[in-house]
Amino acid sequence: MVAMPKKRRDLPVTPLSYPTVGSMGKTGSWRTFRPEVNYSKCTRCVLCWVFCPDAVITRQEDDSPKIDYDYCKGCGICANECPVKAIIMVREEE
Amino acid sequence: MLKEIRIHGRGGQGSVTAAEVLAHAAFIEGKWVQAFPYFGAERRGAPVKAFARISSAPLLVHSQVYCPDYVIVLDPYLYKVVDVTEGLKKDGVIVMNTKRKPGELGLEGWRVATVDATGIALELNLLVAGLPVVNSSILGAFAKASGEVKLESVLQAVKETWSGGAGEKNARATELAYERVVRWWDGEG
Amino acid sequence: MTRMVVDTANHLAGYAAKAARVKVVAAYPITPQTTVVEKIADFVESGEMDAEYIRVESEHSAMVACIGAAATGVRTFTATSAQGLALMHEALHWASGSRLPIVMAVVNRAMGAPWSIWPDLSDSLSQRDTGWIQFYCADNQEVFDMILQAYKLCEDERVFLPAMVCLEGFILSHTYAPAKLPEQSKIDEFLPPYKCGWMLDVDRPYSHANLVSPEWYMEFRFMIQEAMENAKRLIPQVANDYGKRFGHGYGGLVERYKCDDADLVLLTMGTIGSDAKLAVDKLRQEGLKVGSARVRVYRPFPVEEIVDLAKNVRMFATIDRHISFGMEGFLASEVKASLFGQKDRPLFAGFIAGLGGRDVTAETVEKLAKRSLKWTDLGKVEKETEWVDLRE
Amino acid sequence: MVTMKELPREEYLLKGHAACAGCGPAVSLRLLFKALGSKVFLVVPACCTTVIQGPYPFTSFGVPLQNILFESTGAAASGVVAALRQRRVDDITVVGWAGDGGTADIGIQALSGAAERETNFIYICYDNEAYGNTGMQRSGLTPYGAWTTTTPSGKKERKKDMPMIMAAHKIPYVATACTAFPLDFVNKVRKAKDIQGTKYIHLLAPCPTGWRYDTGKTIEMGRLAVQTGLFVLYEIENGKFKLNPPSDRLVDKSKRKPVKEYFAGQGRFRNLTEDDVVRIENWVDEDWNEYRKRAECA
Repeated sequence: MVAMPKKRRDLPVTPLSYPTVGSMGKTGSWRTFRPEVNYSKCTRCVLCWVFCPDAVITRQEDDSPKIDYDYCKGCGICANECPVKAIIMVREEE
Repeated sequence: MLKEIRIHGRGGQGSVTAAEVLAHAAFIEGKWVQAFPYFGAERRGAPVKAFARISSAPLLVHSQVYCPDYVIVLDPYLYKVVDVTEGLKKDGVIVMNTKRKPGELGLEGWRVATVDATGIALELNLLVAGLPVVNSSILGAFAKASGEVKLESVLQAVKETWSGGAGEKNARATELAYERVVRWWDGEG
Repeated sequence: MTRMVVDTANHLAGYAAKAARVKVVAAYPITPQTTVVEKIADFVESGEMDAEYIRVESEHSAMVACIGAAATGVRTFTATSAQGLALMHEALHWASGSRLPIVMAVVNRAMGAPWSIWPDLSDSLSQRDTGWIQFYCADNQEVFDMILQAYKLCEDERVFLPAMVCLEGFILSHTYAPAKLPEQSKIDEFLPPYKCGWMLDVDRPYSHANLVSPEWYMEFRFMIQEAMENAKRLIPQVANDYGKRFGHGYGGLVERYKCDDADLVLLTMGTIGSDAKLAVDKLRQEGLKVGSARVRVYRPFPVEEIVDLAKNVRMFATIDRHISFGMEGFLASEVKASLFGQKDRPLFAGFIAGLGGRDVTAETVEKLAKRSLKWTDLGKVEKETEWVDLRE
Repeated sequence: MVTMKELPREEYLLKGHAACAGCGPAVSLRLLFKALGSKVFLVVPACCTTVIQGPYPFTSFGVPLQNILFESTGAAASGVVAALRQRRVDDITVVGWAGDGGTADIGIQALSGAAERETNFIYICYDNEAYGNTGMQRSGLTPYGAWTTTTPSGKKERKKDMPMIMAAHKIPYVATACTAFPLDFVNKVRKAKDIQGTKYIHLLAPCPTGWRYDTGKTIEMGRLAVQTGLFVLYEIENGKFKLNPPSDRLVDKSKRKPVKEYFAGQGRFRNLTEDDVVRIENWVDEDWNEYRKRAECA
């Protein structure tokens, strides 16, 4: 994790930015609908993982998807692309 | 002592190279030198000018040459369209590639040295793109007529500029011009 | 062994790039810069120079290719003139903001319209605020020396900025004159391998120059200003080091000539500063107390040197080969700004001369000096900005 | 040919980045790194990817990334490639990653120069058919009829044929790809990696923000673009043209879906008239005649 500079002397000579998970913060807060996986329907085809723009789906040991809700923006591509409709978009709870 | 030289030629005749070879020859003798073209676009065939300065002290001057001590004319017909005497010092010398005498060139009253550099080039078959090369030979004539540089220095500079056979041929032209130049004010003519 | 050569300033710029062991050259041809890159092309093709010469399709790309190469960890060089430099403008900011020590020869040429291929300083001076160090040369030797010194300075971690080494088109670029070339092994000792504050690296990946919010942008700008101040301090040191090693060489911020007891000091940049010495000698022979000072470094501007120079002088006159339309010559403005806080300021006159290649001779300078001396005696300047030899 | 499951699990576009929800280019960036791994220098001009990185001192990219001026991707890559060669480094792939404006409009000169110089790099134009980063203004790659903020009633001119412009440079590899066909894209990038010289990949990357469709439909839009024959998947390797699946099955017009299906799903085409649709259909037919001839020649 990159530390936020506090003083001028913390700065590099020119802006160099280091790889960070959450460079834009916890983008899960952007979501209106959340994808939910029905693991009994899931065929482990990994398409949801391939097409996720936000790299928030990881392939588990058995190739089933695991969604990181801290960063998932809720775009719905995974639900739209799932060939067996094992992912559905549900409204975020208040 | 500062000596300023102006060279008149046509684009493609190697006026700038002549100025550089001359400066190089003087440099070999330990002088401070400059050589530069008339600042502008050079076009093949059109009248062009180049300049050289030879000095015993470092050169601070960077302006163009307005009152030369010497004028070198590479082209025998140029005097008809260009005033080669412009700004030339009263006791200045004109070194010209021509078969004619000063009286036939309208240069009465000036110290004129002539040499048939074109003839030398044809004699030696010293041609580039079908045209006689006169810039190396005229410097031999200049060395003799002016006494500002030694023939050996010019020959060395010529050989450093053109390598191999071309260098030898150019150097031969320089030598021939040195031998054949006529200084009309010495009563040689 | 130091070697003497006779060659044009443009070719000497090529020799300097080779001597600096530049690894990537990216350039686009423009009169009167062309012979710089032709020389380098010869060196690269003959194998005398172990470098890549990228024959880019524009000056903008020339500067960006240098940025890409410098960011990938190698020493870079380019050269341009006038419109080419103007086309680079955007990338000049990117180079300094990226803190890459790129060195560029600027062969000064007047800006169009109308077309002009002749020299004045309007091309490089109008790049004043791009964060580039700017050196101005007065002869061929200085061009060679300053390119090497520029690398040494720019790659110092206290600086890490790019630099322009400016030389006037034709007056220097195409003028063949003697220069000393030091031995390569000694140059290598003076100028160690390329150093930069950062470079692209797969083992330590980062994004360079992504979006910086208002929270931090200003600090990065301040660091460039600090680097410029550091450069001002280091330029004389680099020059001293160079002089000691090679027994010759230009350096320093301002070159003073017979200024110690002078009533009038003529302030110049570039080759006019050389001809001004001839004028000063002539005037001194007439018993007139005139000196000249050539501003060699325009950015960072040598404010302290100007203040120091002003101490015992009754009058300053600047000769600008440039005009900032709607104001005056850049040198005039900078000199006056430098002196604003001083109590006893000398009288001041600014002359605009030599635009678009109009010749400025020692006689011209002498004439300006005499006019200025008249004003010195009067205690009053009759015309603060005057265009020299302007037709009625 | 790689399969979906064979794609590596490593991510070099890190989660929590700043792309819009449903961003086609973001999907494509993940695929790019799955094709190349981490030994990549990325050169990125002003474009959406500038923003996707997030602000200093953070970046969502796990590979070295040089941000560079809008019009200069080809030139910057030329410098990087030359420097790497001087440093005798030969295991790093240099990738120029630029949007449609940065490629076909302001950046075409630098790209053309780099290609003519046979610069050894992969250039990928991720085409979302407008200036997305500045809020969807028309570019030279915006298609006929599409709404943008600077063509409020729809663009009146056709899209430039950028991949064919690059093919005219006689570079060794030109290919088209689309976010909706990930394996095709990955295979093309991997193929390009092993070819010496300039490689150009034109990637259609749907953009929900600019094209005005639901964020979940990014892949669907890409698929329709190809299935209707509006966007064609092909590669030109050493001058040899080849249609790739599924475009290779679409020479026969009856196999192509009606273009209307593609337009209907996108708000940006809401101003298209029936005449416009007919005109576009005719253009598609003309284009396919050309593709058919090229495919037959090869």
